[in-house]
Amino acid sequence: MNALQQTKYFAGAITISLVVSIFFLWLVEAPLVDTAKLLVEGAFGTNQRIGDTFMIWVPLLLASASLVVTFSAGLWNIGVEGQIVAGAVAASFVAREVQGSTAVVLTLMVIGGFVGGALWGLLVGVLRVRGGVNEIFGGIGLNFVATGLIVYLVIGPWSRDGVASTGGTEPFGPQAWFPTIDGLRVSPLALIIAFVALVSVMFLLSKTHFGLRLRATGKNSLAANRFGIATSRYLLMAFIIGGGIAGLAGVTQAGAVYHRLVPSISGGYGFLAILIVLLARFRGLWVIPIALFFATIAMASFQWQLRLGLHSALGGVIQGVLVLSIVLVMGYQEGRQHREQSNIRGNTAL
Amino acid sequence: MNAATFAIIVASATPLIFAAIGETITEKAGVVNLSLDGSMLLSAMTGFAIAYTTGSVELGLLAGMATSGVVAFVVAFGGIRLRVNQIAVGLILTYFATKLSALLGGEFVRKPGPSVQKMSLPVLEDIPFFGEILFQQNPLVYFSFLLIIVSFWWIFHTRRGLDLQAIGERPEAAFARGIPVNSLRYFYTVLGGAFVGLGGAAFSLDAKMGWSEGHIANYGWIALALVIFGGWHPLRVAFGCYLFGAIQIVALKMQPTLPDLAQVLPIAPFPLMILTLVFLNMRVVQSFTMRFGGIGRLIRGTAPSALGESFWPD
Amino acid sequence: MRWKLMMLLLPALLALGACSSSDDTESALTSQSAATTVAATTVAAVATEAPEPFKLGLILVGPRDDRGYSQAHFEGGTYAVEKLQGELIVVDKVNPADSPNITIPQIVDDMIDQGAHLIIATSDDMKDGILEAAAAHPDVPMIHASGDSAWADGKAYHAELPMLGNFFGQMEYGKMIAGCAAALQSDAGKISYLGPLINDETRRLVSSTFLGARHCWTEVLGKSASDLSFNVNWIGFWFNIPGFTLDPTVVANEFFASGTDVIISGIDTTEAIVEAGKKASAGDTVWAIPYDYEGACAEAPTACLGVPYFNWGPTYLKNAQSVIDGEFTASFAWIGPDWSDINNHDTSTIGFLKGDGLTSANAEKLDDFIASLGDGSLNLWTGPLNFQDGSSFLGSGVAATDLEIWYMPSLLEGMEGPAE
Amino acid sequence: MSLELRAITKRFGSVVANDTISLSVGPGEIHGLLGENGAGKSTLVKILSGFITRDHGEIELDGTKLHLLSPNEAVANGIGILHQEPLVFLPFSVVDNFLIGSPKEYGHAEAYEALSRISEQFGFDLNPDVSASNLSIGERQQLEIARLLWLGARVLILDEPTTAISSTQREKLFATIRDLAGDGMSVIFVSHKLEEVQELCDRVTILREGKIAASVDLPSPVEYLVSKMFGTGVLPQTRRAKVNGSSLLELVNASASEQPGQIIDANLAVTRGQVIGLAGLEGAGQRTLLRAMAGFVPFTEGSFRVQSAEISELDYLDRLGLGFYYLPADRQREGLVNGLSITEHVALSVTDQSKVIDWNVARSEAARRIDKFSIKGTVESTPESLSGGNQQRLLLALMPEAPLLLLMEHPTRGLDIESATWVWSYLLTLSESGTSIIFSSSDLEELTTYSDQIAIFFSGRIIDQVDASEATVEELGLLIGGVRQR
Repeated sequence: MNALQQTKYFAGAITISLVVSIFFLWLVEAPLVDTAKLLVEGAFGTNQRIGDTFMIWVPLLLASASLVVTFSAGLWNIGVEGQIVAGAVAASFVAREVQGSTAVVLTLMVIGGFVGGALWGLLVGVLRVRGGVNEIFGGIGLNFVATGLIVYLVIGPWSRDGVASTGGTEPFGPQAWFPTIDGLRVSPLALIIAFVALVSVMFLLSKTHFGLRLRATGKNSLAANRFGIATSRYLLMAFIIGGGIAGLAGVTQAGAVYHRLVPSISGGYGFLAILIVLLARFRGLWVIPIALFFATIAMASFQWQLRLGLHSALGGVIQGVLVLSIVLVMGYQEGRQHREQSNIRGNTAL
Repeated sequence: MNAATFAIIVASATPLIFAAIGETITEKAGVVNLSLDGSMLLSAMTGFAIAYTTGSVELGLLAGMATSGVVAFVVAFGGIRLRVNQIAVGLILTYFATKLSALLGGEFVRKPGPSVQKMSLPVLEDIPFFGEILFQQNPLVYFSFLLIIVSFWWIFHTRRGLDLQAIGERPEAAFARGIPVNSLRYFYTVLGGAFVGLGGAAFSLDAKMGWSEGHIANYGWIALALVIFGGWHPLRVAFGCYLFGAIQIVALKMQPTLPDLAQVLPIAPFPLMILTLVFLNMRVVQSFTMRFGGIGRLIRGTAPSALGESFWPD
Repeated sequence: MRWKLMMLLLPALLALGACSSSDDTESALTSQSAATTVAATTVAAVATEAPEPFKLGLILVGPRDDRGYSQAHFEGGTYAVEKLQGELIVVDKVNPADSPNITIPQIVDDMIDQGAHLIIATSDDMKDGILEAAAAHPDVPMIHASGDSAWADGKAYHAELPMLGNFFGQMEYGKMIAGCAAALQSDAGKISYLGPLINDETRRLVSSTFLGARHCWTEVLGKSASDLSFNVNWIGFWFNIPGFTLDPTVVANEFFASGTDVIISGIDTTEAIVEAGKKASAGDTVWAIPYDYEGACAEAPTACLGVPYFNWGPTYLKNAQSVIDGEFTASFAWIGPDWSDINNHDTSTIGFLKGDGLTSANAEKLDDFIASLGDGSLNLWTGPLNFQDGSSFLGSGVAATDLEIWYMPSLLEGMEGPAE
Repeated sequence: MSLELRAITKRFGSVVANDTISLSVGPGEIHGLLGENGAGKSTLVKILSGFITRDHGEIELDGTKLHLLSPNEAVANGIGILHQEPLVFLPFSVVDNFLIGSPKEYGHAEAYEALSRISEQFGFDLNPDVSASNLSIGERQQLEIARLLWLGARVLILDEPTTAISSTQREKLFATIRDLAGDGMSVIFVSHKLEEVQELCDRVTILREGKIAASVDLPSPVEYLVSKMFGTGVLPQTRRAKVNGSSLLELVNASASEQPGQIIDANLAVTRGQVIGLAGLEGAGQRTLLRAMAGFVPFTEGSFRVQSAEISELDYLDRLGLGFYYLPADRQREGLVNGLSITEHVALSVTDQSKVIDWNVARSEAARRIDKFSIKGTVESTPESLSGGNQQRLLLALMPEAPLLLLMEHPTRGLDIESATWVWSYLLTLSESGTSIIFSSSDLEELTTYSDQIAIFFSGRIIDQVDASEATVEELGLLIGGVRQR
């Protein structure tokens, strides 16, 4: 009965978001049919576009995988943006400083990016566990600090000769570019990294003792402690793993997309991934199609702008409508369920 | 720095003060409205659009207030009635409102429109030095002074203010004492949201006239950080706003000598917020500030205990 | 547009009651850019004869309606396709902050998909991307405006890209005129320059501004060079990106607070003139000189001393025509004004439109200055000129070469502000 | 004033928290409401405070029927409740606390005046300007009482007011209560402390499992009251052989304190396989002892040795490694993780060194334990879907096979008879195989039936230790009530 009810609510939420989205399309005078057609064509119309869609998919998958880890531990890791940036900075450092074959440089970039993101995540974790700074505000703060760091590097020590611009650094040498398949821009290596990361996260959480303990900590840290789990250590581990995976998104952004360090290297994907994970209700498997859908909308937004002259923010509005209606409606459904349960237990406030 | 520079600091901090004090009021009631950056943008857009269309700055400001008031209502409705996590709703609304402001504001980008006019206050403006800083400004700036004082007075020196603090501190106890917790939370969330919206509109109609995408320059996030830096105390929050304005000016002045660092200084509120929290959470500091009453509270600046937690009496 | 409906959406109107004002108060200030509010990218035209009209792809760094650099390009493109009865394909806001998931090669691919015959990347920031795209499509005509990849004598010549051309306007003249106008009108002799990022281009432009200002301050007004203060602050990018750049509004305000009475803008957007207008309407005697876009003074006409602007139309048209004629090859063009009438829309790439703020006496002096630039009697890039650090740039009587100007390595003596 | 409750009934799901509770309190009467935790006292208090609404029943104050749909209404009708944790807002000053929530439009001046007037009347020493966080619990209660009187309370209900206050403060509180009753106020004194009810109240109503077990005038014999408060006779009488195991652990002159609760100067020796019951009224120290032995509360004094090794410095995780195990009373909050299935709980509990879980093994292990422990559920069931009995079985199922020492709070509280019987037969098997068990209980029969030794707690001290085979329920009741007889 519960599942049926849930499905009913879910269908309702989808309907609401569709209606509202169509209203917005109508408002900006978007031709509905063409808009819908371009949604598919824009993302999958040509091989090149499929490749480009996958290119957006990669950081979304990575950032979402990162968030699945931290959310499982009961943490609101809004600092994911900063962890992406830290990963990109570390990878850029490798790309700029290390001479060697592509294999060596890329391997070091991946390792460096993971470590960079992990350290940045750990900082949020330590602030939370030892400094008493809630991870939400610590995370937001460190996002901006990371941006400050990248701006400083780009305009200062890593600036181009004679140039002081926040536009970005000099492109990396070719050994630091992720290899691509002929004619496409997407790097299969980046896709592989993203999938390996996501699958590892799903494996970690569902198949390992570590993951189970992490989830127990997230759901009820007091009871988890009674099972002999050193909960604060697990929280820190969640930040390290989550941060590291977010850092990988920074690596692919720097090494496979921009081929240089730019201040907006995270592309807002961390923030978008929060919406994806909320929509996926923190389940790794659901992240895959939802992230793909979000990538599709991002690609379509570009085509809508290019071919229909629609505003580039349209896609974002539709994403927002979708997530807002689903989270509100499903939250309401869950709240009701919760209330019924709390009544059963006679568990009242005071 | 001369008086004119201080006057700029005061003027440029004004939108931030509306937003940060608005959020302070909301958070005092125990609700966290994380949508600030988005709702300020949306308010900046509607405020400008309405003022541009009607030619009335006043209507624009009201429209801005109403816009963020509605966004705040969604946060409250989601958090209180629908029992959805306030953080989640806030983050989603941030994204949604940001994109919506860009989409709907497309037609108003960089159009010259009406703005709040300067209005020096007679007599007061002639006070040496301070007259120029404080009283050769515009009505919005004066209103921000008023808001700082009134919100401080309301929160800490009135009966209703006590109730406000009580529902953010121990909602179940407040409820047991007969305070309608959730109704008041709705009220203060929307009220705080309206001030946030005024901050947005103050941007597009005064501090940075006109509308363009991302117009409010992260001020929503900065306001959120300043609420924490300010320890949920209107006076300290306001101080934080002015400090931020001053840091920006310092950044400019530093550019010739330390150009790299100057570029980075605008993010200063965030590390400041974090360091402040870490500092105040240190045991030594806590026990030290506990010894002082009002001053201690000003320094200590603890979050309302029930911040972000929904209260369900049944 | 259904924007009145949009208003209904806005809770604002819930508070205000019904919206009374139904007529669109499109002001005179904005009427000239009606196209900018139209979202459709296809600007022209009735394709009567040619089955396939000429398609021009235009990549803009900022919004097409930024009242600055990007709008100037957009209108240049519009001009060209109207003349050719062609189509314009525009992607704007192409910068990592606004469009994180779009890269230049991606846009170029798509424009080629759509049948673009010529693609113009308009910003310095697009250098790496357009080089990558040109390498991927070596036979598609492309132009990187402001770049130097096709300049055989330049430092970054890419001989292997035969279809990637460059052009740029000699804005140095526009800037000299702007500098002169500022010096003529300034009472305090305190001129501040709101700079974007620091590179060769911006160094030579700000230096030109300084040369114009110093010339008119000392030679036209006969004042002492030491009484003229010329100060530069850089925001870090071509326009404001919150969090990444300094806020130009704050910078402009601080300029005024520290005694500046004329701000010359070097950034793509209009913050300087907006702030000057605000100050002026509050009774202060301050002015600003915006940049890039002919209509920029409209933001605050009385506070505007004039605007040096790009009139890209003729250049676009010429290049488009050469593509149509099959004659396009990569070339480097650094195009000066049409001195016979710098404000001729059909001939002059660089223009200067005097603003309402300039007194008529000063306007006359400025005309004389422009004339002397035009007839070659005055070359401000002539020695003796020293760099900021006192080292010699040009010996006495030596005129700078194009290379020396283009790759301006530092700022000039007498200017304050960082050079790199 | 007189308060009359008629057949108040409140259900939470299948649990009847208040089953047709009727009582009346006349003017000047101090009426005790006595019962163990979970007897239904706090539900009744919440109904009277308007916090929750009753399903059935009537409330009358001086002959007027009250709806009491909200706390507001309760306050307005003159029902004043002193909650167990006083409704004080710690960051605020005393006078601000005095004002919060007041429906009156008084300003600070009136508040100062009223506070000092009431303080003087009852001999309270409340500085209006200090922060409430500086007040002791007793002073916070005084503040609350003053506030309730100021608001015009006609009936005063005190919910467990003595839990966290010193004896001098308690004397002061009782004096105040007597003064108020002397003025004609109706008072309901809710407590699980028998001796206090005896000392203070004119009449007592005893609740057990949501029902009225007795309602008598005081004084009344202690053993009668205890027998009404505590359950008896639900468990089978399975006397067990006395064990003579080797010495396992020793607690010498140990003290510890937490909020709330303390133990002072406790001595306890446990041998292998021994079962020790901790008897006492709620809050007398049994819980603190169990938590201190488990490692959640540090010993401030004394020594705690296991097989002669001093372990008082070790924390919970270390002691877990030694073979200690702790089962809390609040099984859902502290014991089980809602949202995780039984299989996942099983996987969580195994001290398997491998990194990867073999879910097939875990599932079959879970199925085995479900079977062995007769849990009504599947391997996919989550704790929140299980009944209390099955939750307790699950907790036992998750325990390592043979712990060295099992510390357990209320092994059978809230359990049906079948589960309770099952639990004890399992625990006794454990003890026979060498596990020592220390448990607390408020069921005297349970204590005498299953323990080898019973330690009796009173006010934080172990006042006596008796051989269970020689103890009777009646004797135990007297000892718990603080009446020394032996």
